Amino acid sequence: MADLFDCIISTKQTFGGCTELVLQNGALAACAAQGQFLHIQCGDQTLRRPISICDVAGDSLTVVFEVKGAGTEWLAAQQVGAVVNVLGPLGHGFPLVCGRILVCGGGIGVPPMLLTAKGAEAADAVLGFRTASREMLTDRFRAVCTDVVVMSDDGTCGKQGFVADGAAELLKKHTYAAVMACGPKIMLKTVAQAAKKAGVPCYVSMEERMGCGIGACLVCACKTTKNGEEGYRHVCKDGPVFAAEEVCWDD
Amino acid sequence: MADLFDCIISTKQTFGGCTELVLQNGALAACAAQGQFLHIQCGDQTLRRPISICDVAGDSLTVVFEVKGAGTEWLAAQQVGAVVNVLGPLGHGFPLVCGRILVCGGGIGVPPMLLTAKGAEAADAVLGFRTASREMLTDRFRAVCTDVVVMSDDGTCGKQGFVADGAAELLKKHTYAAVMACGPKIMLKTVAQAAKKAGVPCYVSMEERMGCGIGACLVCACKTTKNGEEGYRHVCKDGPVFAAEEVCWDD
Amino acid sequence: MTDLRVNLAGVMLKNPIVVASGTFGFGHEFADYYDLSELGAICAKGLTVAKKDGNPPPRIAETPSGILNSVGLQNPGVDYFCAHEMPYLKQSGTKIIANISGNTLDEFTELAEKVSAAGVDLIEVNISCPNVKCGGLAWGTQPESAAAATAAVKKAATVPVIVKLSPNVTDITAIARAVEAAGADAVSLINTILGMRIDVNTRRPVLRNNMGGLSGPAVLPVAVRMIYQVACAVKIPILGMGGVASGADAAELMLAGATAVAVGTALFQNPYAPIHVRDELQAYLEQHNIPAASALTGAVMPY
Amino acid sequence: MTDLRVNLAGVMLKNPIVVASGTFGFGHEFADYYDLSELGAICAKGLTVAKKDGNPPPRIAETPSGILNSVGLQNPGVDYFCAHEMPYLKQSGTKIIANISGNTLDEFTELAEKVSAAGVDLIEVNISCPNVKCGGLAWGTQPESAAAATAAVKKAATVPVIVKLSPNVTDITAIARAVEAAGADAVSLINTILGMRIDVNTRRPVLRNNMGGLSGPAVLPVAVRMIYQVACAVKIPILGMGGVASGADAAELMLAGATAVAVGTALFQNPYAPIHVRDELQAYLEQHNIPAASALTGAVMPY
Ligand SMILES: Cc1cc2nc3c(=O)[nH]c(=O)nc-3n(C[C@H](O)[C@H](O)[C@H](O)COP(=O)(O)OP(=O)(O)OC[C@H]3O[C@@H](n4cnc5c(N)ncnc54)[C@H](O)[C@@H]3O)c2cc1C
Ligand SMILES: Cc1cc2nc3c(=O)[nH]c(=O)nc-3n(C[C@H](O)[C@H](O)[C@H](O)COP(=O)(O)OP(=O)(O)OC[C@H]3O[C@@H](n4cnc5c(N)ncnc54)[C@H](O)[C@@H]3O)c2cc1C
Ligand SMILES: Cc1cc2nc3c(=O)[nH]c(=O)nc-3n(C[C@H](O)[C@H](O)[C@H](O)COP(=O)(O)O)c2cc1C
Ligand SMILES: Cc1cc2nc3c(=O)[nH]c(=O)nc-3n(C[C@H](O)[C@H](O)[C@H](O)COP(=O)(O)O)c2cc1C
Ligand code: FES
Ligand code: FES
Repeated sequence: MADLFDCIISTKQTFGGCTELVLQNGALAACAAQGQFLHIQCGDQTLRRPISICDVAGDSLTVVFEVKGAGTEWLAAQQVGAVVNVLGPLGHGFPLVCGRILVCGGGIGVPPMLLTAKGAEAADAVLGFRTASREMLTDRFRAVCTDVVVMSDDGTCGKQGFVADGAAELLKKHTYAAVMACGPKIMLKTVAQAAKKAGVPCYVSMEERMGCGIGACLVCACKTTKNGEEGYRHVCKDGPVFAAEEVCWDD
Repeated sequence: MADLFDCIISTKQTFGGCTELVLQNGALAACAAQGQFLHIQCGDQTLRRPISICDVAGDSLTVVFEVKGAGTEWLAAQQVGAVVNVLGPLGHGFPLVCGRILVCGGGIGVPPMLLTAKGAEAADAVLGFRTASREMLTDRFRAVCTDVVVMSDDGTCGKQGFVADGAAELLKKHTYAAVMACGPKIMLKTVAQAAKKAGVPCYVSMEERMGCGIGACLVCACKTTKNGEEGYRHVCKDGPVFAAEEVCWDD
Repeated sequence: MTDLRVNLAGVMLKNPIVVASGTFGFGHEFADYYDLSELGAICAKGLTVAKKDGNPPPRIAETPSGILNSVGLQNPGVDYFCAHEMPYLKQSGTKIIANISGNTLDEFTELAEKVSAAGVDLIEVNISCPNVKCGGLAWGTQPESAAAATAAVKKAATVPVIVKLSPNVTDITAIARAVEAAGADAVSLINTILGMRIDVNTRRPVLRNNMGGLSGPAVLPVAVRMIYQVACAVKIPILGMGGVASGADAAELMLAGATAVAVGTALFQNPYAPIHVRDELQAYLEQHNIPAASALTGAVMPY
Repeated sequence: MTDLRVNLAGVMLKNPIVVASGTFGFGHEFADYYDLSELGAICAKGLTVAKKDGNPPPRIAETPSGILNSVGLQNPGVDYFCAHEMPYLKQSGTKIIANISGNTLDEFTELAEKVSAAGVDLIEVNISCPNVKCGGLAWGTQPESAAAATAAVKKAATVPVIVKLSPNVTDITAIARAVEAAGADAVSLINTILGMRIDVNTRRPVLRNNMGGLSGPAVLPVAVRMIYQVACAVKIPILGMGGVASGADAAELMLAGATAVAVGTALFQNPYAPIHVRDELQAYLEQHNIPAASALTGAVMPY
């Protein structure tokens, strides 16, 4: 169950402009599920930072993140052996579905899709990057997916184009039980459109600034429609994963 | 001249309930004088912490301090090899006088008297501690002083009694050019009285909470009388060392 | 044995540590971490007559040692609260404070009646929310309107009434005296200080609502000052809050004049914060040989 | 080449970075660290007609991301300043702002005359010092008295007049509008927020004066909010301050509406702070291809 855990950093690498940390904590790893996130204390920042779980193996969890501001800068500066305090695993992740799924990741939205792909009966992946130097984790996706399509904005790796383009192509080729996506809002929206066109259920992982991370403070609002009623649900508890058709995209 | 300096901690020990750090910085060491202090950045505390210079040798400066709150706690947690940022050397220290001097230190006021004793033609010392487990640096004083009298509140080390008692005794035995003292205010006051009785000039190192450390913000006020006029002077710039007869003791 | 109990306007709390309105939801989320009966009281999320969606996101921004929020009183409405949240809260083993916000005096009356009937132990009247267009802060910046809201609630309430004061005023003692005269059984302070952050890269305010309320350790010295001022000005007890993150912080607010202390923003760094604050407060009392927490209230020795 | 110059009420500053009154003395101490001509302007320590000793120590307390001070306007008096400090400041190669504090309107007039005659470039009227018993904050909390002080200074001053506003008010725009109507050429904000700390071991306030003024990064979000509000309410330029510790902070205050920005408390951690802030601001402007610092003023895009 979600709780506070001290994790030791066991390995650290950088790739694709991101930092990967492997965190050791058996109790935490034991209850982590695909699409959930960790709320990480970064030095003495007033707020924790939400970072998705990229992978889980035995006693360890992997997170991959980009340095954006003071919090991620602190986290990226931690060395192997350091202890980081984590609240988690949090949130409502990607559903477990029967059958073949399509995972779509864009940029820093790529890492969380790895555990999701691994958990599926069968999976294909579309991974989008700005440019070749930002490409990451494609090997690990190839190890667990059947088809892996890499897209880039500038054509320097994989095919030039958007993730939704790649998704539309695969949706024509195969029959999927679901599409699961994480990335920039515009990517999620276009992937959701492609899935809808193909008549496949789509789940998307949303981002919003967070306070408590556990559903109590109501700051991480995301406008959704549920049972015909429009209103705010909360990324940290109701999400981060929502059914794409429930998300109000133009809010 | 005073400036900002990064210093590497080259050695660290604890004794008498205090932490001793030896800081490496040649430029800083080159301009440090007895009775001056360093304004040390302790982690991300809003304010620096003033700590007296205990000793200077070659490229290194020694500071000895007690953990009181968050700032000194941070400082005491730093390890050999860590870098601390120092503004200094600051303040107006003990004067250089010709002849034999008596240095008096009480508790955490003991360390700053070491460099002062070393700088004199000849020196005796009275060092006061609460109890035996707080005793410190007496060997180092013995190496540079003729008479070293240790006093303790509870008689567990040296003689039982106050620093002023020991000072009064030595003032009877020898002729001094000056008495120099650092310690709690009540000790400074009583030492100053003893010196006055003996007709010997006395200099005392005062403490006050500080902001800038360089004389600009006027927070570190100490009431003194100078040329007959009572008013606030500033511990960081006019002091920390003042002529004892100028200090308004009962303020 | 240290006696941690405190009497807040006639209601005995088993310890002085309360959780602040809006930072603890209706308690469910924290029950996964500890037994809610450990708390002195739970102050529930602010309620309005009708369900309220709150402001669009982003609703939170970080500031040095603090945060800004602009939730805007999102809540399911008082009826939902009474029907669906109170049954759970009632059996939580601690005292329940309802926090209510009206746009009109009639709404305050309605809210007070309904939460009283639902069995809350205390009512906190929010006349200080900076994040809503009508109501909220508008009530709390003038003695007259603050007194009017207090009187409306008092008339309808069957339990003691706490009025929550805003720090965004020239003279908080004037407001405190006005609500005391209007019958308030206690005051709570401080609500958040109005603030703003701008993202220098996008030139956009960080909050979609442009401004928001500042809370967290950054505001602690303002809370201490205002509690001290109000304690000197009124006789009714004070529920203190603003930046409390440790037992020492809680003791500081109590010394300034608070009878009990709420923990809010600190919950975002650590859901166990109120439990730690309580334990640290107890250790502080033991260390100083103070037999009862209540002895701290107003015990500062000013110069 | 980025143009860092800004025009503050008719006075051209070579860059927007000013040092805040009370945190820079009369400049001497910092001349050991850098050439004072690097600064946009120096705002000197607050002056009164007669020499003032200030409050007894301790005068400073630390708070989360901030400090409290209760210096209480210690200064050598305006005559000493004009005779002994102005000659030095005048040749420092930067603009000089005198900060003046009167107990009566006559004192404001006298102060304005004297510092004008001594050749300062601008006058800052302090109607917001929380640390003195008479004068100070008392002027700044009501539109009428704020306007009266402004008018008295304006009548006597031969240089542009900036009125320094207090954040300890319910509606800062009302005060800003009042001083604008009374002839102020600019406003500066924020002065310190009244706060207090208590030592839980001694039960004594940390400050001998019990209360003091809060400054430093903790107050930045309040400064941004008030600058934004005032910029929307008046046409005169704003000298912004409150918690600035980096070029991004300075840019944030400028986007909110400030023409120039003062650095105060940050000097206590680093005497080079204003130089670093200026360099970081310049780097920010270059990185965003903004040719002139003045383009930032009020350029926030509110929702
Ligand atoms: C559910 C979830 C999962 C995430 N997973 C990842 C991940 O796996 N890898 C990764 O690199 N990033 C991830 N992010 C984004 C990550 O949280 C932000 O990049 C990070 O919080 C920025 O912190 P900072 O201190 O570096 O930046 P600052 O801008 O200094 O942060 C200031 C405040 O804004 C918040 N904030 C800033 N950007 C975001 C954002 N995009 N989303 C939410 N809050 C933000 C911070 O948490 C902090 O409270 C995720 C966000 C969410 C909501
Ligand atoms: C000129 C001078 C020289 C000093 N030399 C030494 C020394 O060599 N060894 C040593 O152990 N101590 C020395 N002190 C005292 C030392 O500065 C304080 O113990 C230290 O600042 C406490 O910081 P803190 O964060 O641990 O405590 P906190 O109480 O958390 O500090 C809070 C604030 O109060 C200030 N403060 C607290 N106590 C004092 C104090 N006694 N004097 C001045 N400011 C204080 C801190 O600097 C800080 O700004 C000296 C003080 C002065 C003025
Ligand atoms: C996210 C958030 C939501 C809040 N919602 C309410 C509310 O609904 N009603 C209310 O009276 N105060 C509300 N507050 C104010 C807090 O109850 C408290 O007064 C304030 O945050 C100061 O305490 P703190 O610094 O410990 O958080 C809210 C504060 C936060 C941070
Ligand atoms: C020690 C100290 C002394 C101050 N003295 C004065 C003063 O004499 N006159 C004045 O108008 N403001 C004075 N101020 C207020 C500052 O000029 C400034 O408005 C405030 O500190 C906010 O800026 P900061 O957060 O950058 O320090 C003083 C502030 C401090 C910290
Ligand atoms: S972050 Fe608190 S409810 Fe989501
Ligand atoms: S600390 Fe600023 S004048 Fe002494």
